[in-house]
Amino acid sequence: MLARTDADAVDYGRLIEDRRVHGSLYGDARVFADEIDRIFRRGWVFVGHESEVPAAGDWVTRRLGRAPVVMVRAGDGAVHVLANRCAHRGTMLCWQQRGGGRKSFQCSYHGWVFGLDGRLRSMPGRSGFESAAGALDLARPGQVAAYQGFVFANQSGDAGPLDEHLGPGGKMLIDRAVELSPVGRLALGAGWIGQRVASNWKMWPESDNDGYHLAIAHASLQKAVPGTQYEAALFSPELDNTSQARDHGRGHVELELRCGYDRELAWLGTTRDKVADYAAALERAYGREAADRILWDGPPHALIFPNLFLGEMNLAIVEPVGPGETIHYHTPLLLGGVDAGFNDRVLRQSEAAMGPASFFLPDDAVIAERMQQGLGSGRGTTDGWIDLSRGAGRERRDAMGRVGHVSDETTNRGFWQHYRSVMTARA
Amino acid sequence: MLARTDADAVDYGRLIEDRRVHGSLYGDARVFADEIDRIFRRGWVFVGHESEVPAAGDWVTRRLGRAPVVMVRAGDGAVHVLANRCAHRGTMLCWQQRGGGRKSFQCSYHGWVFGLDGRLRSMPGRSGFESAAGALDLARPGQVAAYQGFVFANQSGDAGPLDEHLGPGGKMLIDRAVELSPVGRLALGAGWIGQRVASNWKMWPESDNDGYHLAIAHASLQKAVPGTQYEAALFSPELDNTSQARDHGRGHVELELRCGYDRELAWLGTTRDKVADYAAALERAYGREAADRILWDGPPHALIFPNLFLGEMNLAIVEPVGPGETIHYHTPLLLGGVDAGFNDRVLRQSEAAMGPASFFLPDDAVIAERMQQGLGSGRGTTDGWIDLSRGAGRERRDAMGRVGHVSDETTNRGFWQHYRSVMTARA
Amino acid sequence: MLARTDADAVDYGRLIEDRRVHGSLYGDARVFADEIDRIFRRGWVFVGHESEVPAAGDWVTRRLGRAPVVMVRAGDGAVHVLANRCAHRGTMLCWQQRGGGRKSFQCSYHGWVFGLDGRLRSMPGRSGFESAAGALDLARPGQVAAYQGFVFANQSGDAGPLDEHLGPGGKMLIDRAVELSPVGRLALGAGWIGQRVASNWKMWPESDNDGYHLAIAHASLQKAVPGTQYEAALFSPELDNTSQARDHGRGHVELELRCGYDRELAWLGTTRDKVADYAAALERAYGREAADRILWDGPPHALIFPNLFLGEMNLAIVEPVGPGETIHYHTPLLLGGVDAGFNDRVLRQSEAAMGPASFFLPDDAVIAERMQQGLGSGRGTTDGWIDLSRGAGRERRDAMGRVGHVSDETTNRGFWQHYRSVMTARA
Amino acid sequence: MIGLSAAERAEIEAFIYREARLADESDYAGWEALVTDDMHYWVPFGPATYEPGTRMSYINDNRTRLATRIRQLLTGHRHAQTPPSPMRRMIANLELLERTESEYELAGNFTLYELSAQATHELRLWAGRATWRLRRTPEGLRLCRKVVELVNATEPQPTLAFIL
Amino acid sequence: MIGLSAAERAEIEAFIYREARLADESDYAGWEALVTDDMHYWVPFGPATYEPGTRMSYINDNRTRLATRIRQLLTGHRHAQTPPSPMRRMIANLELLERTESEYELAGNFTLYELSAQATHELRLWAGRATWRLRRTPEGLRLCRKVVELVNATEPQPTLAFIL
Amino acid sequence: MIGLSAAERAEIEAFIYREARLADESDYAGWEALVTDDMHYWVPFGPATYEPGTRMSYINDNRTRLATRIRQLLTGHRHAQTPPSPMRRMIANLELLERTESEYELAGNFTLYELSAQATHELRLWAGRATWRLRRTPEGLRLCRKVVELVNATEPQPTLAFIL
Ligand code: FES
Ligand code: FES
Ligand code: FES
Ligand SMILES: [Fe+3]
Ligand SMILES: [Fe+3]
Ligand SMILES: [Fe+3]
Repeated sequence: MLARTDADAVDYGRLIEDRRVHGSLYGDARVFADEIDRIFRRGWVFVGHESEVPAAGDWVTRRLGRAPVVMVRAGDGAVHVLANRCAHRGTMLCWQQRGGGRKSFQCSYHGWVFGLDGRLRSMPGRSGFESAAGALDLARPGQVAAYQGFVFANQSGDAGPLDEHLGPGGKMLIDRAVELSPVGRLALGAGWIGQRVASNWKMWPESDNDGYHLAIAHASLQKAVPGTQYEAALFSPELDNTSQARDHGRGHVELELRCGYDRELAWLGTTRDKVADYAAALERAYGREAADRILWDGPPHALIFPNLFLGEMNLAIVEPVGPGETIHYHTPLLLGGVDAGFNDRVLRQSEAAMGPASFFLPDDAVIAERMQQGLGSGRGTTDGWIDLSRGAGRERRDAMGRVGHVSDETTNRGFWQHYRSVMTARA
Repeated sequence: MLARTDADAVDYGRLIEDRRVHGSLYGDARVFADEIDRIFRRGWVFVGHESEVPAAGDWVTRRLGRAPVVMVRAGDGAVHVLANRCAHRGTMLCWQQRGGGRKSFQCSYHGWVFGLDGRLRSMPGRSGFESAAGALDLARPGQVAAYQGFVFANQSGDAGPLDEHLGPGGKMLIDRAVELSPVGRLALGAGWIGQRVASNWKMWPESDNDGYHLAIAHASLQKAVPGTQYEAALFSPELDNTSQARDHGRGHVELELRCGYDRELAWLGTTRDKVADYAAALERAYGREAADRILWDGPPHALIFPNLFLGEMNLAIVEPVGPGETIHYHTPLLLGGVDAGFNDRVLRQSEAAMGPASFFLPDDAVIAERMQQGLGSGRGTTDGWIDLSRGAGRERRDAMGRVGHVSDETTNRGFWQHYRSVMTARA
Repeated sequence: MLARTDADAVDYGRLIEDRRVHGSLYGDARVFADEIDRIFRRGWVFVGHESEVPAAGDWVTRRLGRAPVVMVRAGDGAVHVLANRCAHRGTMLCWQQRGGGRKSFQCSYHGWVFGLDGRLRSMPGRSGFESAAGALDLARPGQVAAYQGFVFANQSGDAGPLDEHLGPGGKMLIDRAVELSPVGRLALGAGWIGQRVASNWKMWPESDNDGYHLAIAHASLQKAVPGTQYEAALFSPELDNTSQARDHGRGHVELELRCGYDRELAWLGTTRDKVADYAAALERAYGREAADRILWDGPPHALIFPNLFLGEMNLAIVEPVGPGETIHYHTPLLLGGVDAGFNDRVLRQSEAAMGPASFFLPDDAVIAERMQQGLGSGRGTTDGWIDLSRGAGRERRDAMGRVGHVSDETTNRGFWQHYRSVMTARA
Repeated sequence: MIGLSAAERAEIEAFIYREARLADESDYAGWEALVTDDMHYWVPFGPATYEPGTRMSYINDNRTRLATRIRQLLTGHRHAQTPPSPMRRMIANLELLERTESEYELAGNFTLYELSAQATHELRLWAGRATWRLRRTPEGLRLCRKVVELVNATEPQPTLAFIL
Repeated sequence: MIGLSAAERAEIEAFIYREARLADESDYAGWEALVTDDMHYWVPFGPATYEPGTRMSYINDNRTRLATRIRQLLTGHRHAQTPPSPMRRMIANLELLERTESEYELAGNFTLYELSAQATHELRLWAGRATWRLRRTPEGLRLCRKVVELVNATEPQPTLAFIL
Repeated sequence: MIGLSAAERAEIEAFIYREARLADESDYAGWEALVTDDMHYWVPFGPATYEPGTRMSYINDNRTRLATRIRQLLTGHRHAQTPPSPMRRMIANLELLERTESEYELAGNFTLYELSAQATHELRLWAGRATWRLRRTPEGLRLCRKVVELVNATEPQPTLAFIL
């Protein structure tokens, strides 16, 4: 809304080449402001999953970029995404991560009451107001839509249909996560753990989907816990490893581990006899063949651009805070229609894999911080370029998009090419 | 002084409408810089009251916007406002809140000595200097003037006379504060308590003069301490309440509580027999009728634009620190010519009403912080508008200006319209 | 690299006059960014001394402006200055102050290995890469050169020869430091102590070379430790004092204390009989006359523009962190070819003179912070000018440049005039 | 502490830690049960070297005002403590200043960590020196005076709507 | 602490301070020698008022996972602790919560200073309440349960790759 | 502390807390009266694992230099401590490291809060480990060595013109 000419506009076309990008994109305040506007305000971003608010009156708070919203289930079962900002004078309405049992939201400043659908219900001293009904309801993003319970929003309202944003690749990835449930439902009720990192947000779409760093960055895990699912699919030597890196287009990228697994249920670190009930439920639901496939394939390891990481049995949200500050939130991918023991196992695995005290993410976080430091923390300048060329020459295309070796930067290139198209198209 | 074109100028005319203002005005760094320049450097701001420096050599430090000054009483009794910055190399001269007994200010870097009138008195190694006398005196604001002991300054020197800035409304408000003293003098010696708040400074002119929020924002006070002065004048239901909101023009706005009081001395939470000496002194000084009026009316509850809050038996200063950081200072309105018991009572009331641990201000502060969070803390962007329409339709004009119901946003509209005129006129 | 027009360019020619400079130059974020670019990126800056990395595999980390580099000695004895940033994705390679025993640098992200000369040696999964050899070596500054073991670098590569930057004055100053060693070698192995100061970096070139502040700013030292070397050369009254302030051009300025000393070895606070071995070694090396001169003159007290302070028996580096934040590092000027007792004495003196807990620097630091506060901490604005006129009228020229009384601002004027020429020429 | 038996020391420490824990957990009813009817609670502006009431203090509560403070907190509408701040206090360097027949006066330094959960979600740090005056009553030890001198008491403070 | 003899108190304090010092100095082998085979180490998200495993915790280590954690730290390749963070812990307000024939349960508040030496070089501050359950074994006191509730446990945390 | 009688413990704690209080209140004359003639005061750069004097330390005061330091502070012209910083120290986790016939060596962790009242008005936090060597003299306990290892001693420090 503030007037701004383009005198000091950033030339994204020049800073992002096919095989390298400029380091200044990670630390500059103007770039960050542009991203918040062009990607997080004018594009689709993931908000939350409907199963996080199972009952009427349940709510969670989130950010669309930096703009605070609340996702809430109304009495009629509808899930709304509302500005977390009173329609009167802007006071934040909900200041906790989550809650439940609400019939309405009351503002602490002058006591206006809003329904769970955002409608202004009442205000003290009604006679002082003349505004038309509806003019003082809570603001909401221009577009809100859900796919398989995954709620996305776009603030500006002109980002085109969600279906187009997800594309066949994005939907397929989400489908693969949901299909792990014999009843086709997720049940994300275990809460989100946040990790604060002194790096730019883009380190996370990158490293979450980087198949090249495992053997070095996570060497301590490999040594301390030999025999994880990643042994064959990610740790094994380049030329033995049959996992793939995929660019599904629109910024959605994947490390396709299922082609690298050496056994079924590798992704859960278990065997069929240990989760016999689950396997049986899948078979009942989908038939033997599909169940076998699901038990082999497991969940996707993929980015839904820009902020949702389908991290195998975790979901993660990347929240940009500032040019050099990001929060990486995750929750275990708990499933509907499975026995409690199965979900316990997922939760235990999630505690081990992600979060500030886990066995994986701390190393990624420190490396992201080192990368931020290396590139200049926003206070200085750098002339460095970031190389993205790995595997560019051996990449191929198939029906789903571009595909490379799992250790290739096909994923990063996919991310950056979409980033470039968004940042230049919405200039 | 730094060259700056208007390529990225903010269009204040567009962001401030009569009945609403844009939320970005509370968090943007450029807006804050403009305010520091146009309001706090090129306009009149309150510095302090002469009674804070009763004796020669007494001094207090303040900020004009962000520029540090010292207000000091010289040996001849004159009160000076001086740049708190050595004329040689800029070293701050006084780094405490207040002090006394000074004959001069000596700089800690090279030892230059300045008189309490800012004149350079001496320097080590005089022979190294050739500058003309006076060229190296302490800088001072372009204009300094006092009204009833209230000292105001304008840095740029071209803000017109103070008399014009205060206008009849501003002077009347100050007169009403001073007239509480039987001898027409204030004695502000109890010190200032500062509260640091993570909000923009404008939340404070707004909320300090908002008659609509009491019953909700201060509900806990109403419950814990029933029967305060605010019961009739502010807490009572909209249509029973006869207090008024006033716009005196030039940004000076008032909640006129005297028309809502249901008894005399409500503003002191007491009755005439408890302060018989004070009442008698008033009567002696002003006559019976005037004394009765004063005992009923009590002190003003008003803003002198931009930074002085006449907060009933308190004075408050709003100090902008950054787009999302403000300090709210207050001191009790101690009176000259009254018995010590009276001023003790005022001080006790002040400890209860204002400051970080008081019964009122903490709730306002947390709400201001929620408002800042809701509007975006300067790191993000918001598309939200702030509604200011309450009572716009039932407002009327009288000889003193616009007047509305005490719960109406007449005060906020008055603030913002003046803000708009200043921010656009001094662009 | 980020596009930037000059719409909001700062007019340095106007803000820097011959006898005064504008206070806004100390706190403005744009000025700081310009300095990082024009002075610290496009000019020569001091990196470190070769004797800090005596053995192959020894390294220290530094900043060129804000850009992290590592200075390392390779197996062939060559000293390299390399970007401390992996050539792949920018991850910082060394995150400690110093270390040794390295054969190579391995990146923690994907494991690339770089030689001590910055050449890419190996990477996991080599078959994924097609880049030409050399394209993925560590970046290095455009120019790196050493004079007497003092290593300087220029990032942009177009700053002309180091020889020209140092000029005869800079080289003479360095020569005088080195010549203190009977073998003409320094041995800077005692480590650097850093002091973090809430001031702009320019307070340090100024105050480190300000001969006017001693008697006031360091009065406590003079009282607590009467009879130091500074008694005659700096503390004594203006007209008794024969020390000189010098501007050698190119921003290199000096307090020439040797002409003010009242005895030989004043600079070491000792007498010849206490350091007989050292005196004898000098005599053996340089002959009696030269040794006598060295024992009288002692080390230089001078700035090598912009960041190296030859602080008598200390070396100091000024590291700009932000407009209002600086680190002042120092290490004792330990000499090669002297007995251990001599260097112990130098180290003990250094602990007393510099660093956060020393007898001198804390007072300078607090004064620098007061200066920053007086001028406005970057959040506000100031209209103040800084006076630099002292002694301008009695200054003279000799073969080495301009020379004034030690208490005159000849040094500051020299610094600022060079600053102005750099800031305007590289606009 | 010199001047106290081991049992007294244990008793006094237990009392002070309990008082701190109740404050940590915003258990105001429990906390109030520990204080006497003539309790004085003072948080001066700067060092406690002036007479309270002669110039401004952050807090200068006689028993009545302290009761009001707690009553306000317990209304459930004190926005500045909605929700109550999670807090933890650390008490160290306890010294016995005075003992009389029935009272002990102790001083020590403290740190208080507060998560400002109402809006900013910052972790705030409050630090300084506290003086406790304890009285031996038939119900056990009770607190009759508490003075809290913040290290930075001369600087503007953030919201302080709880009991230090 | 009330309920303990002076000797018990000294012994327990010494144990707890020793545990803290070993953790401060990243002496994981030494630290691990202090714990029992059924050790449970829990860092809940928010207060420890839920059953671990029913929702996400920062850490919820049974003995096996704790061993893995230490094994990972000792590989020498744990980047998040390369180099190990210099740390110092402060423990205060110790209270005895329970004692049985063979076990003591204590709680106290703590501060932990950590220099994040791996990248940002910030001094980080961790604060909260810790509960220790100690068991008397033939080898002396051993730690069988440690629960650490961070004051700001509901907020996003920086990397926590060491043992609290 | 194990190895000390309750009375010794009380005496030593009282000494250490008193030393801290005198330092807190910038009572340098009082503080200096607590130290021996051979006092050594050391604030190393990094851990105290090197010989002082062999590389740079923040402070490495023999008794003479310590006297100079105090003399400078007492001149009234030490700008870096004008006015003196309000301070409060917290000492915790005290352990007895060694006792000889006449000396005790103790170590503990500390936090020091300092209001930098001279210019920036920040609340600064200093934290680390301190080692005290106390000697029993005819005048009572005296401090003959103090070593202060800051947690972040390898990082640039703000002005440190007082005694830690
Ligand atoms: S701001 Fe929400 S009711 Fe006024
Ligand atoms: S700066 Fe004040 S005397 Fe020089
Ligand atoms: S970033 Fe260094 S190896 Fe990839
Ligand atoms: Fe990873
Ligand atoms: Fe209010
Ligand atoms: Fe100096």
